[in-house]
Amino acid sequence: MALTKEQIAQRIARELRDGYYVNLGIGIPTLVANYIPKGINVVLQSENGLLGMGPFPFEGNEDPDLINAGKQTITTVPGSAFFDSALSFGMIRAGKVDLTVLGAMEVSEEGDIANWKIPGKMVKGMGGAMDLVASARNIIVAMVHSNPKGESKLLPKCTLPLTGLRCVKKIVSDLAVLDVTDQGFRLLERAPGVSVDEIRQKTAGKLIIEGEIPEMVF
Amino acid sequence: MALTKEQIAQRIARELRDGYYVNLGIGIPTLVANYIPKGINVVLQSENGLLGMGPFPFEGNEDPDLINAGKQTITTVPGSAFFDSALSFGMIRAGKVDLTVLGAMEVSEEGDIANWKIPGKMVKGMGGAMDLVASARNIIVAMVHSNPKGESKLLPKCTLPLTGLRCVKKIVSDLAVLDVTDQGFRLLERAPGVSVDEIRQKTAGKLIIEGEIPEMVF
Amino acid sequence: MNKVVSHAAEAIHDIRDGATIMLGGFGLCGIPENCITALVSKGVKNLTCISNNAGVDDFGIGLMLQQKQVRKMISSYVGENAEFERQLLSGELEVELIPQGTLATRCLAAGYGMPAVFTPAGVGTEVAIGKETRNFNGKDYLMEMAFDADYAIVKAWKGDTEGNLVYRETARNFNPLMAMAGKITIAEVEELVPAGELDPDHIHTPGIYVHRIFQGKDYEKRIEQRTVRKA
Amino acid sequence: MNKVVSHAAEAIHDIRDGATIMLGGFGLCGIPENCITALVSKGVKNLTCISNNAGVDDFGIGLMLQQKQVRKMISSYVGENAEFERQLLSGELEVELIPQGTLATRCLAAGYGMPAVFTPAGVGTEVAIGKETRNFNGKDYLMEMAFDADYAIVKAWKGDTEGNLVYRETARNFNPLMAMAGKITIAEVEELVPAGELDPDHIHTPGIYVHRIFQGKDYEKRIEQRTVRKA
Repeated sequence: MALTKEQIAQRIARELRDGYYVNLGIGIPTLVANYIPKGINVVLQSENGLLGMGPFPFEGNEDPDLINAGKQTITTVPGSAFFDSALSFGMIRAGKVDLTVLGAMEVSEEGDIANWKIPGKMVKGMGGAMDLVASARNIIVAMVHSNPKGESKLLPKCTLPLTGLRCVKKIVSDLAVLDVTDQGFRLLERAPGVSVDEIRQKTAGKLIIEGEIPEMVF
Repeated sequence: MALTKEQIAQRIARELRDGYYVNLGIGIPTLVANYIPKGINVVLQSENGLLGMGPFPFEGNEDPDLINAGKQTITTVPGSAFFDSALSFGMIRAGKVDLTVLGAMEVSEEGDIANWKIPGKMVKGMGGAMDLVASARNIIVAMVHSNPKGESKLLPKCTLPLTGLRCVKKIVSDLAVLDVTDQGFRLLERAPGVSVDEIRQKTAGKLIIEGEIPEMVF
Repeated sequence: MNKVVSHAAEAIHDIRDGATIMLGGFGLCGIPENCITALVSKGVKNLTCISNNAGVDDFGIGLMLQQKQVRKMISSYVGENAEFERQLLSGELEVELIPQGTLATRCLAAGYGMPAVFTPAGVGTEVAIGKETRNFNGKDYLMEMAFDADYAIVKAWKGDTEGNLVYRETARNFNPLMAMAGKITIAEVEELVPAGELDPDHIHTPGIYVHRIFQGKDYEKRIEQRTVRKA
Repeated sequence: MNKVVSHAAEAIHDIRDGATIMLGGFGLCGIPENCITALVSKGVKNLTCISNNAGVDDFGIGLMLQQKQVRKMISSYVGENAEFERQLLSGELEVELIPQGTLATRCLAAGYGMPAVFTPAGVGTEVAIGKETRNFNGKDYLMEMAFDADYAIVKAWKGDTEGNLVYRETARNFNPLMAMAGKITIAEVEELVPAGELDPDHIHTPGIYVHRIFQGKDYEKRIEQRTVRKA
């Protein structure tokens, strides 16, 4: 069984370490905040200018001055700090954010990522994605392994316009967990009930399979 | 009669315009604050991180956290703001400070300035002087026309290590007010009782004298 | 010298057709609502607008787009605006997309008098086309130029008569950066106080960067994505 | 993860001989007094210190100079220190003089992940020797590199357990810049409060930049130039 979005988020949450500063992109990455393991304290960064992002407000407590990078109303946790957008991307560029989680349309076996533009469609802009992928020390991509037509999104080379070069370190897809290495995608774990063969079939880029590949447990 | 230090400061103060942001260097420039013309409001910048510097505190009110660039205890005026040293030099570099007044050991007819280092003597450092002279839009130098040996300090070329190139716009010395132009020092005013001849004699750099040169009035 | 003007129309009175204007805000958060309304009323045209987003159809910069006042938009994300899309596809509107951090840093560079800055954002992408790439310590960076804008229009929470500004929460975003970057900077504030009322340790934008200031009115502060959790 | 340590000795425990250390402060204003005392007690040697000034003979970095702990000083102004002069003339101490704004901006660059910045300070002077000069819009600038320091040691007025810092008056100076620039940043504060007590709109240094924090004690806050006016 392929992982649900929630399970992808849950699996990514296991990568969190105590004391991490984390930037979570829009979509599946946002869900990671719901699965932070007990005993682990992470601080969420929102690139519009906040460290210490909390959950959505209770109804009636929405504050128009307090939003996240997805323009959603949010709250803060104790010990939060506000700052301007230059400092926000400055701390990202300086490698102070320990982990960035974001979605992708395509990832190449060299770690290139495409997630901002589809030729022929209205281009909305890259927002902070190019800054994040070029600057973050550690990037995990949350994505589905294949597009609706069944074509692999883990490719030898990206076909879509790039967001960044050689920056993705790890992928958690609906089928597998993979590291991006100098030799290609290294398969680390597979979704419950998903065979190595299926992953091999659905990964167009170079795939490294060594030894027994454990099944994820939820 | 050559001007006193106070008169040099007083003459420079006449260059102030309402709304100016002004950085005053150590020494004679500091005295300019005592002669701000009535009806004119200027804001003093101290490059260690303050806009809105006030006078020295009354005895007993000294605050060790509140000093100027000369490390003297000071006060603030209403509407002041504190900031870090990068923003302080940022606003100088961006041309937001309207006028910088500083001292000099030598000025060349092209507007070069030397005021930080004497070969053979212990070098204390340039502090913010190089940033100020390279960045300020409008620099007035307060200086004495000749050194104690009677040698001119307004030269064709500086002999001391430079602080900055082609940056001085105006000089108020103990003998004269001069603009630094593409053609050299242009004599604008002379100190009371000081002859044009004396100024000519004591100015080693190219001196432009056109028409009647008025005497300063105090 | 008095920086205080009485209302938005006075603050923007000298903005002419063809001007380059920075507008603070992220999404609809912290946008200069009063000045946008005044710009629409004034009908000034052919503007180049530098702003992280382009508003929505009926709010923010979207109101200026409706009146076809904008010739070129320089933004990082312009997704929430159907009229924007129509004008873009019809060729009436030009758009230059810039990574968000690059947009912020090019404002910072202008405010700090730095002609150019280096950022890795966009290396190897179409954003890098025509730009100098330079390697430092084994990593590639693009050289990006400081912005050069005629006006910056920002929104702060509080301001004083010296032009000092304080922002609230994430409504800060691009506002202090653009305030530093404009040749003429106009600030609208929710509350204008006499000089001396703001704590000098808490100023986000020192008044030296602000040329005109006024107390705005009737702030709508529209919420773009209202998200809540169950009690 | 707990950033709070109990005292200066614990905060600096892993600083080794030969380390590069940034120390905040301007003159004797806003200097990390507790950490300096701890560095003297520890006796760590052969340090490269980046600090705007070098203290006075018997206070601030001067205390470290007395113990001959500093191999190289990177500063903008070092004038108030006779022992400094003696070591410099005898060749025991190396000094690199940097314009004050360049010093500040090279810290900023490190904190913002910018490998290099451009400044006109020092163009045409001996400071420019060996540096790339580049013309933008008719004006020459030097390319100056971001600092790369093992530790930054700063002093703030208040701090919280998340490492957020607030400075007071002109004791801010280089402290927030160096706090951003260190690979490991140590902050000593006059008052350490629980997370949530500082207003998030008033934070000068977000905690992400701070690795260790403690409440200092016995601050002397010596005044270098006591100037007063008559009542």
